[in-house]
Parts: sequence; C-alpha cells; structure tokens
Amino acid sequence: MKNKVRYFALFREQAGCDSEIIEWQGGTAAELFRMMTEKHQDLKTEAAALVAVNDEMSGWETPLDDMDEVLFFPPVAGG
Amino acid sequence: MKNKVRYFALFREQAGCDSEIIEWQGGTAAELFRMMTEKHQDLKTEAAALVAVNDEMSGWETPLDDMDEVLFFPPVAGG
Amino acid sequence: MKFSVSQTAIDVEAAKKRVADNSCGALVVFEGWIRDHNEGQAVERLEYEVYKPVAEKEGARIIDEAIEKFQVSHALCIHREGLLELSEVAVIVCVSSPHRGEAFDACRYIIDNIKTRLPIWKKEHYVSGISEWVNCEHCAAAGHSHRDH
Amino acid sequence: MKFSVSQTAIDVEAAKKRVADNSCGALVVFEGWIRDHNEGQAVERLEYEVYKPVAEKEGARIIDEAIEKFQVSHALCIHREGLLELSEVAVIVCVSSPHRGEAFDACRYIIDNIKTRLPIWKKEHYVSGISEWVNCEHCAAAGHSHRDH
Repeated sequence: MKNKVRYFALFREQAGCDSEIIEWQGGTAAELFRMMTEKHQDLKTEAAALVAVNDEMSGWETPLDDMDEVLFFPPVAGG
Repeated sequence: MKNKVRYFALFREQAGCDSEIIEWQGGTAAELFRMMTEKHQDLKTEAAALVAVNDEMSGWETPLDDMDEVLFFPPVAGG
Repeated sequence: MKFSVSQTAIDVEAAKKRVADNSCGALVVFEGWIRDHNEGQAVERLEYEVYKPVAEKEGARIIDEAIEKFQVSHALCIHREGLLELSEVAVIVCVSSPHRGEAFDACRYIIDNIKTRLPIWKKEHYVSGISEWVNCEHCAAAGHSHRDH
Repeated sequence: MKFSVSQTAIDVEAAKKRVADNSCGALVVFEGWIRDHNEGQAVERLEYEVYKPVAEKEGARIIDEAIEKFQVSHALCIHREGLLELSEVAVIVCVSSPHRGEAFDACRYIIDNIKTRLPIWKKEHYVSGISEWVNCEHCAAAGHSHRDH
C-alpha cells in the first residue's frame, strides 16, 4: 500500500525532507516510523513523539489504511 | 484603664457610632467586645470577626494595655 | 508598593508592566469583577470600605509570604475602594516567575488571603433597593453553603 | 474561535474582552513570555512552528474539555507562530467564571494541555549563535530534571 509521510520540526531536519510517498506492505504507524529511521540515518525514535493520521491525532499502534497521510510529530513544546 | 474603640462597616452600623472612649477595669479584646455588645443592643458577636490593636492585627485573647486603640472588624469580604 | 488601595479605576496594563521581567516565562493575572448577581439577588453596584492603615500593612505581608513560599519573581495586588459599577475591576493580582506552576500557586495564595485577612468590607446595592454587607468567604469557612467569589 | 494561532502580536486586551461577562466575578489570565535564558543558555529570539490543521482542532478540544470539566463560563487561547523577540507574549489563556477556583483550575488545565498535546515546536536561537529545538515538557514528564515553563 501507499502512504504519504510528513515530517515536522526536528524530524524534518533529521529526515532531510518535508514529506515523501512510501510504498510498503502496510502495518502500524510505529512500524512505518521504524522503517523510516532505517531509511534516514539521522531520524531517531523519541519516546514523546506523537502521530496524527489524516489530520487527526492517532495512536502509534493503530493500523494504517492505504492512502492515509501520516504525520510524525517530534516531542512538542508549545507555550 | 482607658481604651479607644473603633467600629467598621456592619459593626459601625450596629453600634451606631464610629468610635468611643471606654473606661473599664481592663482585660482582653474579647472581653471588651462583649462589654460593648451589652452597651449597644444591635452589636452582635460574629465568629469570623477580627481585631486589631494600634493598627496591627491581634488576637481576641491578647490582654489590652491602657490607651491601646482597639479596632473591631466585622467579617471581611475583600475581592 | 506591592499592595495598594485605589479610589479610581485600576490600570491593569500598568500593573502588568510592573511585574514584567525578561527572566520570567510566566505571568498569571487574577481580576475580580463586580458580578450582576449574588446569592440570587440582582446587584446594581457595590461599595468597598477599606481600613487602609491595616490593609496596606497586611496586604504587603501576604505578598511577601507568597514570594517567599513559592519563590516567584514579582507579585502585586491592587484593591479598589469606594463605589463601583457592574463589571468594574474590584481587585487585581499579578504574579510573574520563570515557570508557570509557582505563578499560579502564588496568585491563588494572594487572592485567597486578601479575601480573608484584610479589613475590607463589601456592601452590595441590589436592584431591589436593598443594600447589604456581604461576608460570604467566612460563611463558607464556617461550613455554610455559599461559595467563594 | 476558542483556540487560534496568530502570526502577529497577541492583543491581550481584545482577548480579555472576549471572555468578559457581567455574570462572572473572576478572570484568570495566563501569559507565556519569551524568557532571556533556558537551560543555562542566553536566548536571543525564538521561533514557533505550528501545524495548524491539527493544532486548531486539538486546541479547541482542550478548551471544550476545560469548560466541561470545571464548568467555567468562557475560555480561549491564542498561540503565536513564527519568529518572536524577547519578552513577547508567546501564548495567552483567558478564563472567566462566576467564582475564582474554577477559573484558576481551568486556566491551568488549558495551558498544561496546550503545552503537551498540540503540534507546536519551539526553536531557540541563542546569543552564542547556536539554535536548538526545545522539548523540555517531555523531558520533565520522563523524569529528567528540567522544569515546566
């Protein structure tokens, strides 16, 4: 299946890009992120990272659907 | 001994005066107030009333000195 | 002065400037407004009587306690006296500190104590024509059903 | 909008007016200011990146939660994005309610959740020339020694 992945803030710098289209066998957001850390050497797992799917906050263990847009948020720091 | 007594807000209305000079045998602020409730029929004891002596907050059981100015504060309601 | 009594409208912006500090990341402000009702009665306006010599001393003491207890950078309180109309600011507390937790705690400590320790009395003038001295904080402390304002 | 993102200076007075209400006796305002230091480094200016589509939705949700949970009358939050200079207001939360306890609790709930749930990132530019993404709230949650801001 295909997913669009978007990176923000620190993750964008680590991945070296804003977004990319990934074709893969499918799975959870956590599995997709892990795959991306293998693709991008500098991209590191962060315990406090958050994930959103199609502009809604989601969970790392929620299975993704084909064409879902997956947003990887590094630890947030508003305020 | 002699003490000047001052009344505020509700107590002033109940006592019917701002202040008065009392000559008495001496004692605590609580005893003086009790005496005043006998003098002024409408003046009523209030559990949350406060007392100050010579412009410093004080306790009801502190013995008064001659010439102390005693301030009777009905329950406060700032803010 | 950390605590002051004002006969005219409180200048909230000026008060905030007095606690501004580049080393502070947090400002917490409490404003007490004149409500249009209390205990089921429609309020028209309100009158504060303040015995200044004691209020000023005790008010400054409360603020020093808060600064010491919560280690905040700056704190102040201004309380109105005299006649106030609906929606006027009756009291303002401003607290600044590097971090927000202390600023919230100190602000609340100050207003809670200002309301129970200072010789300030509030007379409410109701739309019905009646007026009455208010002392709900203490009713509350004594276990009555009134809530804090 | 109860939660909004602003690219220009936050108008604090206008925000307060939006929660004003004659039936409310209490206003609690939190302002987050840009501090001149963080983790021992001198800060020159700061940059906020906000992912608006999610921040706006989740921000409105947090405010609704606070209103529901603490039964306050009105609440709003405005967060800056882009480049900010020292002492600028980065975020403001305003809460009004009949009584003060709920207003304090709701204000704190909102800022605590805004800081941990919204896709907002802060890059600090230090006087030393270095710049760095900041994520202290989470360090704190993970038991590190950083404190909340």
